[in-house]
Amino acid sequence: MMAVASIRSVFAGRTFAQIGLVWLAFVALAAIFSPLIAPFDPYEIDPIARLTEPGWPHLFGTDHFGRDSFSRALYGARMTVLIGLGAVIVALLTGGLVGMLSAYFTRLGHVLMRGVDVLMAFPALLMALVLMTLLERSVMNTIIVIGVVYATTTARILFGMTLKLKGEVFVDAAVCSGAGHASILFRHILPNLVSPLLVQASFIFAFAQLQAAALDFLGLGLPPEVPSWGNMLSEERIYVTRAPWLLIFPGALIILSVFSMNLVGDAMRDSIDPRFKDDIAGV
Amino acid sequence: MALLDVENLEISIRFGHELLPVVRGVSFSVDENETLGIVGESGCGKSLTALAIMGLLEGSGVRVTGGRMRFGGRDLLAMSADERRHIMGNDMAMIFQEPMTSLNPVYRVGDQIIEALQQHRNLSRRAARRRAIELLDLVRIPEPDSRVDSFPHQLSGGQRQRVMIAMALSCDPKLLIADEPTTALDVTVQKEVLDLMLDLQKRTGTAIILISHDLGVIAETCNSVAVMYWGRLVETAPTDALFETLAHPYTRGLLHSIPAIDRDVDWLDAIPGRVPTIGEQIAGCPFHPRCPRAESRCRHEVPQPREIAPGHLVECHFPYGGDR
Amino acid sequence: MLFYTIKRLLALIPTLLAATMLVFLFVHLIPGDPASILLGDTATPEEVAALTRELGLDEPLWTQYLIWLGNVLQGDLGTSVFFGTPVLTVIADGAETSILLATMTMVWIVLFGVPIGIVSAMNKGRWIDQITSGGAMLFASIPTFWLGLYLILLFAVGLGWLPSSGFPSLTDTGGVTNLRYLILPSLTLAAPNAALIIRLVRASMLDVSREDHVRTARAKGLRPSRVAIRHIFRNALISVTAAFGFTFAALVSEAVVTETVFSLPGIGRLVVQSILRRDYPVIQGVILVIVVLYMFINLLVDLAYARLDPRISLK
Amino acid sequence: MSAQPLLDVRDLKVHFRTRGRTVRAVDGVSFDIAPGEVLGLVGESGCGKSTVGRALTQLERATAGQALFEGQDILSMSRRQFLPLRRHIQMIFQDPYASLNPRLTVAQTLSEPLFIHKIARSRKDAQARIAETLDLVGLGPEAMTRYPHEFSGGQRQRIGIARVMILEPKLVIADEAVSALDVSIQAQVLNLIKKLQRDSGMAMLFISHDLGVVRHISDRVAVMSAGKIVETGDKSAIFEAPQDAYTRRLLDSIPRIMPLKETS
Amino acid sequence: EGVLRYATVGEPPTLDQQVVTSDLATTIAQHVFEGLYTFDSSNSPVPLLAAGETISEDGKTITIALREGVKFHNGQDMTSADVVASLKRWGEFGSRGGLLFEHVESVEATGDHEIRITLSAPFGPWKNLMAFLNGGPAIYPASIVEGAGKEPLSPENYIGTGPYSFNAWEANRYVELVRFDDYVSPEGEADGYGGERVAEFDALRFIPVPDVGTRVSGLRAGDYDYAESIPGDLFAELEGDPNVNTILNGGPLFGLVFMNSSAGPLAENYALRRAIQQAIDKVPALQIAIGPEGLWRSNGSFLPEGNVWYTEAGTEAFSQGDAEGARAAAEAAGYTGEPIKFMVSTNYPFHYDTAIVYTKQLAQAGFNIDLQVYDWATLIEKRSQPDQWDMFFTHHGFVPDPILISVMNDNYPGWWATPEKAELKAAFTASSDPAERVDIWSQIQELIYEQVPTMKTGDVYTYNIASPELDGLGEATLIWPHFWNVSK
Ligand SMILES: Nc1ncnc2c1ncn2[C@@H]1O[C@H](COP(=O)(O)OP(=O)(O)OP(=O)(O)O)[C@@H](O)[C@H]1O
Ligand SMILES: Nc1ncnc2c1ncn2[C@@H]1O[C@H](COP(=O)(O)OP(=O)(O)OP(=O)(O)O)[C@@H](O)[C@H]1O
Ligand SMILES: [Mg+2]
Ligand SMILES: [Mg+2]
Repeated sequence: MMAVASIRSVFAGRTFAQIGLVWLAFVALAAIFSPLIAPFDPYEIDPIARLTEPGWPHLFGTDHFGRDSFSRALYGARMTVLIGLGAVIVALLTGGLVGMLSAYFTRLGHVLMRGVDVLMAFPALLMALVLMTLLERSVMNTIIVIGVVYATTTARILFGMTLKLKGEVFVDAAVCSGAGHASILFRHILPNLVSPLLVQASFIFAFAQLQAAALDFLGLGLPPEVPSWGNMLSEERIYVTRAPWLLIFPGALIILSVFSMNLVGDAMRDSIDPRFKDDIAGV
Repeated sequence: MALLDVENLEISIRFGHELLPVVRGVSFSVDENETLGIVGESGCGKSLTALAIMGLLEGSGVRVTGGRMRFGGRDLLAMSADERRHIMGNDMAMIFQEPMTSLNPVYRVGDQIIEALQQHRNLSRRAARRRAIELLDLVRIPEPDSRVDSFPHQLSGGQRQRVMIAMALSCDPKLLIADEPTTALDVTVQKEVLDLMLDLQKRTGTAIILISHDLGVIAETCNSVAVMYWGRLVETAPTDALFETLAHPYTRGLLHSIPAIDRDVDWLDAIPGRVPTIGEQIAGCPFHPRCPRAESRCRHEVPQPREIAPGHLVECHFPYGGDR
Repeated sequence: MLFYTIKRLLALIPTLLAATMLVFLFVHLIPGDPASILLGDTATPEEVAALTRELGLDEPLWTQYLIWLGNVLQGDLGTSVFFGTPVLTVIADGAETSILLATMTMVWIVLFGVPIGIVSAMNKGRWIDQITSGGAMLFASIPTFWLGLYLILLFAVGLGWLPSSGFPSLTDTGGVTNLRYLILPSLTLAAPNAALIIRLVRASMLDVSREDHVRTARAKGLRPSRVAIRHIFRNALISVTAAFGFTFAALVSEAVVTETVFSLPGIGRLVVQSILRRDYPVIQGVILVIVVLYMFINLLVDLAYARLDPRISLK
Repeated sequence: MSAQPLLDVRDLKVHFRTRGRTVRAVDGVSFDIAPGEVLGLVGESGCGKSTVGRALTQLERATAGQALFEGQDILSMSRRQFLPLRRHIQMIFQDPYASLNPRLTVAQTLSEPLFIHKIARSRKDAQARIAETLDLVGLGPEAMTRYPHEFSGGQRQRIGIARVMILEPKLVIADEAVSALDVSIQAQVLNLIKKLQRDSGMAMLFISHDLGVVRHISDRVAVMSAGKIVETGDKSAIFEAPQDAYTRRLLDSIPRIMPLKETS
Repeated sequence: EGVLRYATVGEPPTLDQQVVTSDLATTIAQHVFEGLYTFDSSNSPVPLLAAGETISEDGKTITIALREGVKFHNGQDMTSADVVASLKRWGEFGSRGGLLFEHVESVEATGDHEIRITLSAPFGPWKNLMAFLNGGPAIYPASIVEGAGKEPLSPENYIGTGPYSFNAWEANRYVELVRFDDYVSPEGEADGYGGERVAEFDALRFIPVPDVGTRVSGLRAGDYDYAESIPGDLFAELEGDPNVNTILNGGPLFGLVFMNSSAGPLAENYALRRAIQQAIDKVPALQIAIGPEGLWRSNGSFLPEGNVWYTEAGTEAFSQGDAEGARAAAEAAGYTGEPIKFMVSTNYPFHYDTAIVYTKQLAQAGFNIDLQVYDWATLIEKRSQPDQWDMFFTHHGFVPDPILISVMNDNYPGWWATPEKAELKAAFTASSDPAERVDIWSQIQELIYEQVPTMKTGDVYTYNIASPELDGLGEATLIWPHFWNVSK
């Protein structure tokens, strides 16, 4: 319906955001087609070809396992998307729902939001660290933990936004029409949260990458073998002088992607309903 | 020569790559001791006109794109930013519609008045404060000595608007522009504030431009009235003459749309249709699609201002009371 | 004000209780036990069991919790399993570094973030705005450890201007000049945070500049710079203050990565190391202290709000 | 006027507790409305007018008092019990911009009450009713598939009115239904409301601070001040011979256009 | 003169040498505490606090004379009372004390500076055990050690006889030792850990720098004088750097993959274990995990070439890399593809890297390996529960006597305690004839390759880096780097 038109209006005249969008499209394509494009198996170990410089056939060189960095980078796009989307989904499903319900059902909200307050007091990274040690290192667990970390902020934000919407006259009008709780929440309130949620999601998506990289760095993130940009950076970081390409390529990829996501988020934020501008955090 | 002379003022707004005119050739003048009322429906360009005169349009995507404005004989548009600022708040002051938000919530009202005083008058803080208290007293704020230290939120809407007036009057301006100064206030308070303004005018001789969408307010307070429709002044006249003749069909329609409080009518004589939006193209008289008197000429030919009586200008091919 | 503060402090108690319970639960759910780690590879199960008993880790969880809570209320956070010294001492040692680091970082943030944010807002849409806001966002997109790594390579290894790592404390030889050790880490930490503050200052300034009272200020004929600082920034400060507060709280704890990269003896690294060593009392202690700090800052932010925004009255 | 009023409000009180303070927004208000009658409710800003209207539609919980609608006390009903009555007690809101969900098309907005109250059985049935109602408020059927932001203020208020009229309610509470509109549009909408009210014979509680509008549309007028009703009476009585000092002050402050000349 | 700044990988749990086996602890503590014996550069035990010993004909009574005039850091003279008390605590509670004290009947003072140890039967490794400070019999004042139990000593009780005395332990910041001015050095030319010890520095500071990149950068930037545990891949680069000296460790460490002898599919199935062993080629893993050729050796002997204990017995099975053969062997052993849980920690990159390579190789041979990645602490907890794992990865430091190798301990996770092992182990400890002991050891090693309680992954020569300003470090470190006779 309005989707295409609104995307166009969001990005009109924003060259940087457009470039960001194009880059993200590349990332998405790489994520989808990595098995087809990747010249090598990203897990293929080759003790002879360790730490080769970028060139042909190893465009980004090889790491200390002799694995092809370019192929790993392509598969890394997959992890980027997976972590981003996963964290967004977990954060929105848990935090979002808690926030929305708390704002709508005031009494329930008193209890739930107290809990959120308690969790908010826990520093995000520390919480992630503790949770990660609780669990085995795996892609799934990393995603869940990062999602949970952002769930609290998301709950806060959605609480605020839902509260505002709940006070809107059209909600009163729906009540007067006899609409029930579910209808009001999901038919009247939720659709109005879509665009601010998208903005929020884009920031979560962006910062989840950095959070995941930080966890990788501390040795508590994805299993090190998994080809992700964060892993490529942290697993090969001792080679910063010995094999600089091992840090430069994935570093540039992370920065570029997070930057693009931020640009896109910013563009969307600027175009959304001013009612919600204050609420949306840069996370 | 009048204190303020506006000639053919044109203001445009940037929409994407286009510059669309919103105020499209407006001329009027005001002199000392005079109150000019500008009425018109929402969005017709009243506030933009006022802001253009004050010089507050800068940087909002809105620009003066034509016409001339002279204040005390000087060309406002030719002045540098510094010169403009020197006049702003000093010779020319403005009161805004929203008393609730037009004062900075974090500063005491006294300090906000003092700031205006110190900007243009070489006063010590102490003297400025004394003057601020005087001003608050002038606008009939009770206990000005202590109220000077209040924060805006501690005052009622009417009181805040009085503070705004005090601030506007602090440097004895020659021209006071009041943009819907009472719209947000309760009727009872509205009246007090308007009375206050007129009373002050009597003492200081300040020229006032009063902007309102309420014909009643205009009728009770102004010497002359300008009726604005879609960026044009369609009728300008001394108040009495205007209400006497109601020459422009729009002015007449407007008046008939208002349900009176002293009379029962069964049905209101509403103007059909709606106000055109910015950027809409209308050939001929902009009012013709809604006009009960429109004829084919109105569809093709833009009416020019006509003086149907001394000081009574109408932009209509077929005004009421005109030679039809 | 005092009354309000006391009231707020009392209101913190249930939150704190819940938080401590959560900390305790989390920490004890972590697999691995300190006894085996402490005793090393060659310990027999009997020895491990004995040490476990000695450390009181064989009691039911809730008993352990109550005992711990009781001690905490008496100001005793327990004894580090690893160091054998009181947790409070261990934390206090780390706190010096962390607080200095956070403070120094805040100095950069305020020094760079605020003026750049203001300039960028006042020049909205012009090239200077594009460069500063784009640059800010770019900095916010860099993984900290990556940035830290290159800063060390450039300024410590390459140019030799600044020390690469560690922080020998202000009481150590060198005294205040030891702050040199914190320059690179604080810059690393400041980069993403300053970027967020720049964006926030800019956005808040733009929001405020749309408010009616700014027009009033301009209508007084004030100079644009005065309008920007006294009227726009002063009001924007209200929403920026909270960000300052929470950034500071976050800096103390979330400097984990930076502290690891620069090998700083701060609280963040202490937690990571303690998690790896399963030093339960220290983990609990640190998280408790940080939660208290967070709540305390929360309170300070509210008090600051009341000072900055006269509309808010503390009752 | 029939013997039994349609709505009989007795000693309605609505108090709000905010930050330890109690705001007595409505503090003992009694009035009644007969079937087909329009009662105007006027008063200063903040005197509690809207709160009365909101309490009667259960958007706000009343603290005390009764409101008998056709003999049943609607204030003490639960949300569920009140549901069938909602059809008969409808509300028109002030802000035509805010009272329509921007994410729903006009048809979606209008069909919701139809299905909730089981007035329409099928989509087709609903479609027909919506077209009919839109016609009633002066909008074409092409409006159905459009979103609120595609309409002007006056048109939006017509949609708001359509949403109410589609249920054929017995009582409509109009809270500042025309205050946000420009004079020329306001006149159109006022005419429309008046016409619909007369044609359908519904009763109306017309809340407004604009005395002219109230006089124009009401049969009787109640004047409210600080949570209480200070004077009730026939509109000509109130406007021409106000008894209460507050009413008089209110009337005196209205600016008038003196040299008004009758036109042909 | 000056302070030596040593970048460590972390913090030691305690410096109490008797109870702790952490290498890092010994690196620090050897400057503070001394034992009766220590090792010279050929890894032979030489007297340190002892002046010499006499052994009775039957080999059961050992009389040790102590050096006179040795002072503790608290100013007291060291006497036989201190030594007896220390040995007794070590025997009862020390990590490696039990190995010796199983065979000890009594320890008593026979003079102010003489003690006598009576053994129940001759015990060959006694001197090596006494000389190995790590988990070994450090000598403490009797006043401190009497009544002390298994619990590590607390820092204020770190009182030894070494050239440096303990000064401060700032959690997370550093451990600091200062020169002990009343130190009485043993005589003779410095050789390995033996001979003269001169404390040249005012203080030694051991600073935890867990991130390896930071250790390297810090040393290059001049913030540290010495940094340990540097990845092999950086060796060439660092050796070429004139601002950095590389110092190899003489005693290699080696990875071990333990197999669960107590539960699970591998418990009693030696054939299956051999099949696993057969599948693995150790070289690629070493290449990947360590890097340059010089820093690793694909050596199947548990002790390195050149060492007296070196033997090739059984090592033909060490690194076959025979996927097809392994597949067949596994099938013959009744393996039907059930998952084999392989635990590895990421705290040590070389564990993880090796495990990854092995997993690949095993998969090629048809094994269904379930690689479980944990942090070290979790792994340690899990490995003590027999039902949680089938294989796990760990490493072992250099030890001077095979008896000290963890697999010899029946209680070590894996719980290898077959009758064959018990028999050989008994003979091994009973003998004190060096040649016979070497021979028995080779039989044990053969048994290890047959029953595969653990799988050696090859020798790893770690290296440390130092500032070129440090004098006296020598080419290589024996076991732990030491800083007496070293100056800046
Ligand atoms: N900064 C701006 N950017 C874009 N459009 C603007 C801006 N300011 C005003 N407009 C548009 O210009 C038109 C005239 O605005 P103006 O504020 O002068 O109306 P007005 O007559 O004062 O109306 P009201 O009675 O509602 O105050 C309106 O359609 C308005 O939407
Ligand atoms: N939800 C609420 N919580 C607290 N106070 C409220 C609430 N709703 C209304 N009030 C207060 O109740 C009083 C009456 O409000 P109400 O909106 O009914 O006035 P009104 O007569 O409709 O005013 P207006 O003409 O401005 O619409 C006001 O003082 C208002 O501040
Ligand atoms: Mg206006
Ligand atoms: Mg109201």
